[in-house]
Amino acid sequence: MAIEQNSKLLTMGEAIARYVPSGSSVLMGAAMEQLIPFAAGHELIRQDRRDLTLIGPISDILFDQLIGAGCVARVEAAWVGNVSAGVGYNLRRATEQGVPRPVEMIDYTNFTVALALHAAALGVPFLPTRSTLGSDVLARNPHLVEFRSPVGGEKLVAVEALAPDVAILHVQRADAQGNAHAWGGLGVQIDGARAARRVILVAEEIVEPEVIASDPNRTEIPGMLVSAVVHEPWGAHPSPVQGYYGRDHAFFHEYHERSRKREDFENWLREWVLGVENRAGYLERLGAERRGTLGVREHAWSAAVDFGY
Amino acid sequence: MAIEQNSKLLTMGEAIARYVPSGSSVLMGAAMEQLIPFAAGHELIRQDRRDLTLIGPISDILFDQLIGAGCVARVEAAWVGNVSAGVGYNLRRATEQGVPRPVEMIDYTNFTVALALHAAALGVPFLPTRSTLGSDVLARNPHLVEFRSPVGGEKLVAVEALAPDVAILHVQRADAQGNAHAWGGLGVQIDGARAARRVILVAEEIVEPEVIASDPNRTEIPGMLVSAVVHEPWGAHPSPVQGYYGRDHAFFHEYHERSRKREDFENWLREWVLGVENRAGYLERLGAERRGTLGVREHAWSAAVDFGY
Amino acid sequence: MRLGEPQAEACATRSGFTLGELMVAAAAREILDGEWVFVGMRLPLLAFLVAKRLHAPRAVGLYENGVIRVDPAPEMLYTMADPPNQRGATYCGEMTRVMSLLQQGCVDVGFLGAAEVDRHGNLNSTWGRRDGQVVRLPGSGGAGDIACLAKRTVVLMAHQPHRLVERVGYVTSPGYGTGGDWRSAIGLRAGSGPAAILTTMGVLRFDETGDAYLASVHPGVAVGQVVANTGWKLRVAADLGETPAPSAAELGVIREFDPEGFWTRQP
Amino acid sequence: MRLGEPQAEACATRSGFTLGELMVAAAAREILDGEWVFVGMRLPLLAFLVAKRLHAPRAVGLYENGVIRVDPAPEMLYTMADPPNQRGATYCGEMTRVMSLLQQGCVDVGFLGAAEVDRHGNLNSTWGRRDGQVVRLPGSGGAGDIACLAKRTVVLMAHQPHRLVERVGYVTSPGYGTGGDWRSAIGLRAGSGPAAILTTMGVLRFDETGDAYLASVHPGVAVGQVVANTGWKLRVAADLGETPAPSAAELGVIREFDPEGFWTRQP
Repeated sequence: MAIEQNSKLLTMGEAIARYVPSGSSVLMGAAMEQLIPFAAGHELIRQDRRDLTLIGPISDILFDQLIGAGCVARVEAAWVGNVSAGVGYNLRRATEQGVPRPVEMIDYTNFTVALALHAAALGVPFLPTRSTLGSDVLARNPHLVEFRSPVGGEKLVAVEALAPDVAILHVQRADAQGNAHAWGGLGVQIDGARAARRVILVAEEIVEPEVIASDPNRTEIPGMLVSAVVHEPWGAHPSPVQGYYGRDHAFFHEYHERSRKREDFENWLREWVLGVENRAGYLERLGAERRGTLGVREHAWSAAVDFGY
Repeated sequence: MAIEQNSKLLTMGEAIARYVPSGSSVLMGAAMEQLIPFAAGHELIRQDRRDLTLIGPISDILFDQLIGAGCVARVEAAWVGNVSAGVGYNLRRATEQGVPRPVEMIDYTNFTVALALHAAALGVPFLPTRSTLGSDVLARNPHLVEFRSPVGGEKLVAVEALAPDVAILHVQRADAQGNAHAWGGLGVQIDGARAARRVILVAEEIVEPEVIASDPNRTEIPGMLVSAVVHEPWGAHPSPVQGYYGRDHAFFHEYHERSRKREDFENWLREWVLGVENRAGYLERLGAERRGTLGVREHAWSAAVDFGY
Repeated sequence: MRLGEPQAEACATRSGFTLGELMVAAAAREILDGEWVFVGMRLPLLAFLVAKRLHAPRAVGLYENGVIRVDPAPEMLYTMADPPNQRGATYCGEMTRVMSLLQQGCVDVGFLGAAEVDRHGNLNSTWGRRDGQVVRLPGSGGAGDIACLAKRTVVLMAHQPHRLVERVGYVTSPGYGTGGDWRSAIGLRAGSGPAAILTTMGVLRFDETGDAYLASVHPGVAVGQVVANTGWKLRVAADLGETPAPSAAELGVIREFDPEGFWTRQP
Repeated sequence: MRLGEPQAEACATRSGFTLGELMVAAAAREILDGEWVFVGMRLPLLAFLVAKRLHAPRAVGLYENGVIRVDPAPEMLYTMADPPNQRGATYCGEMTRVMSLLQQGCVDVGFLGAAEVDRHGNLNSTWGRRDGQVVRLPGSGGAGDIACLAKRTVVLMAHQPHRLVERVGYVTSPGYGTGGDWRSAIGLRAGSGPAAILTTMGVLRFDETGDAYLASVHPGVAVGQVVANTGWKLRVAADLGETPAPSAAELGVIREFDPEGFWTRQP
């Protein structure tokens, strides 16, 4: 496997154009409710990607938006909705009425999504678990198979390895080679980076390689696994990024109201996605004042560790 | 599972007396060639523990010393010897001649030790791997079982979960509750802490809880898993501790020469273990000058991250 | 994510507390001191805070996004990944590191919500049915994992006849299955399973066969009203009591952390 | 750990380099640019440095203690956990994170040593036999994993008749088993296996049936000497060559990092 030592920096438009064709399976929202790559999801919509398979434990409202925009053929996830406000109306319309198009649901639990990615990251065809025994998640998901343990003979579930075509992962900071530092709750992000065939890294900040290399224990996503690095400040809004901005709770509730009816959602989509050229346009629409209310009010720096000798 | 909020600080003597009876299975050397808990191993010898099962990927010379001291009935490991100097003579005498007592060897590879602990940490009876297929490690280790994958049908090896009675883990710093920060290569230390029934943590420094809590992503060993915390500076000598002291290569080579013959080893053991009361006595014998040559000459501090909001 | 919990209604009672507050207090009492708790979202977020402050100071909170907290977050949370829940945490990192403790059997109690529950405590939060139409719900999130792997679970639900049903149409999160020794027969740990269903009308518990019965009614709620709003013939405990009202101390903590009543719809 | 490699002897040659230096240079040439390399201990530690500096600047080094390095350590290493190998690393952390890349099939080449090797490249570093007595060796370390999971392996050995044997007494690290399609039949990836055995006398390679033959002899070594010191009837390549001597550039790097000749026993 060859690594490229030139810079991997691309614009979001270039990265999506180059690495996420229609029909791809895409892992997003890997860190759960923080670090959700909304900017990348919106670019997928603008570039009119079709027949995507979305993979993730939960996605907060990002998957609902992509489903409503008609980009999605299949969802392999544990949960799709609006974490603080309730259901995802686009998910309901797609699955109940086929609007704007039918979407196939392959239901997992959070842990079985995590284990499917962990299996791919470990390079084995499956991992065993006791979770989902007795459930219809197990009964209906073809990638979960009941079997007898070769050790001890007890009933277990085999979770088939899941290797997304591409993982789009938002992080706090990275160098131009894609060596990345992320912190806070990381959900399945680390295994996701190792499970996927390609990684598009989206970073709040691009820093000198020396900053990343000063703390290799935090470099859980090494650049050798990364195909493209996109510098996209505020690219995770309205989800939070620890140390950079908080969660824009109101935005989630506004979306909830404005996605209840199809027509209202189409207006929302035009306003926030189709009607802006890129993330800069989105941020302009969001406004500096609103961003100001979400910024860091009190820093809380980690204590350093010494790699000296 | 209850946690105790009082301090868990004990002396090494107290911790070994309380938590490691004869007959225990003990994980040590989990971080490979650094952070080896030599101080704890020497206390096991002084307290005359018998019939121990030693677990670890490799242990550098610590397992050889415990075997030579007659503490060990069984070794479940991937490698026992002297990393920079060669074989372990006490291992050879014990396995070839039963001197000072016979030791049963259950041979693993590094990765299968890691997976055995990872299985216990994950709470499943086994994990699958492709490693050891076709080897006599697989043929002779009863905890490695060939089977057919329930997904895809290929040949795989089931690595049985391995839960040590106690893991003795050396770290750079911890608070009195056992919330710990360790850095550098960590081998199987994180899974080891989660796989074991009890954890004895040995720390170079005891710090205020706020120092640890300032960086929860580095707290891979949370205090809720820890039974005892021992403050033992230089407790890993002659192995290195990143940011604290380097590897005392000469010590390993001296040991190599002085363990070649049984009688010489007995003298070595009296000099460095039985003839000193505790780690303070060992360090006094080692001398300030020798320690000075191993200390940090150039600090290399990690860049901070911001947990603020 | 464990959504589908009742949007606890803003029905102030004569006693000066809301139904949401009553449910939070009842949930808090399900947490014993020193226990490891899979906290979940919404009302249980507050219940954990109440328990920690009042009667379970040594409880540990586990969050499936990859967070463990011995000291609870200092602020109201909308999601478990809100920055106040990550700063100062005992651990932040991977979901698998937290879920593995659950699978080891270390987690004493987990809180769950759902769109439907049945008499054996099985939960549906995936595919519902309303007025003969299929309804797509958000899905399991971590609920199915907690239902399978925690020592015991506590369910929070709005009490409506179409939500408390004889048999759920889809088992997202297994309770006692079809009752009896179903859980151990299916491969789940013996002794695990739902401990209580806290509804907007009362508290249901389970007998040794895994069948639910009404253990207490909330203040001002009639037994007949509960039975009429349950989709199966609900048995009533011989020693049926009234769910204790939240104490002043409990209300104090709830209102300190949720002054706007976001989760409890305080009037 | 992959010990059991030859303590490369301090036999200075007429040409001004040691046998150890020759072997390091030969090992370095087995690393192609851009490859992911499981580096191992002793001579390969130096070989990786030579390759990175001279012909494989984009190679990546993986170390089973949980370290990955794009930029090699700036100093001589005695073990992979020496502080210079951890400071400034691309990644530090868990063994499993590194071994999982190996198991995924991402690692191009891994270096191995052993006490015994046989004609099919199977290695023994666990239970040996000398003068009719059982000898306990250190064991696999990571060698068995690398032998099973890397795309190809390179073995470094002292060339002695009791170490190059017809069939090893214990297979710690599988090579081509009994030859032919043994590896894929046993469940290992087709196309993987040993690429070369670099001994103190020459370089052995494998034909398509997985049987070793002598591909080159080191400067000053006679073919008959090699055959006589091999425990099976060793075939000799029709186009047998001489192992190229280390270049001045190769010697420069080796001596820069190991000025005392700790690993190469420079006279």
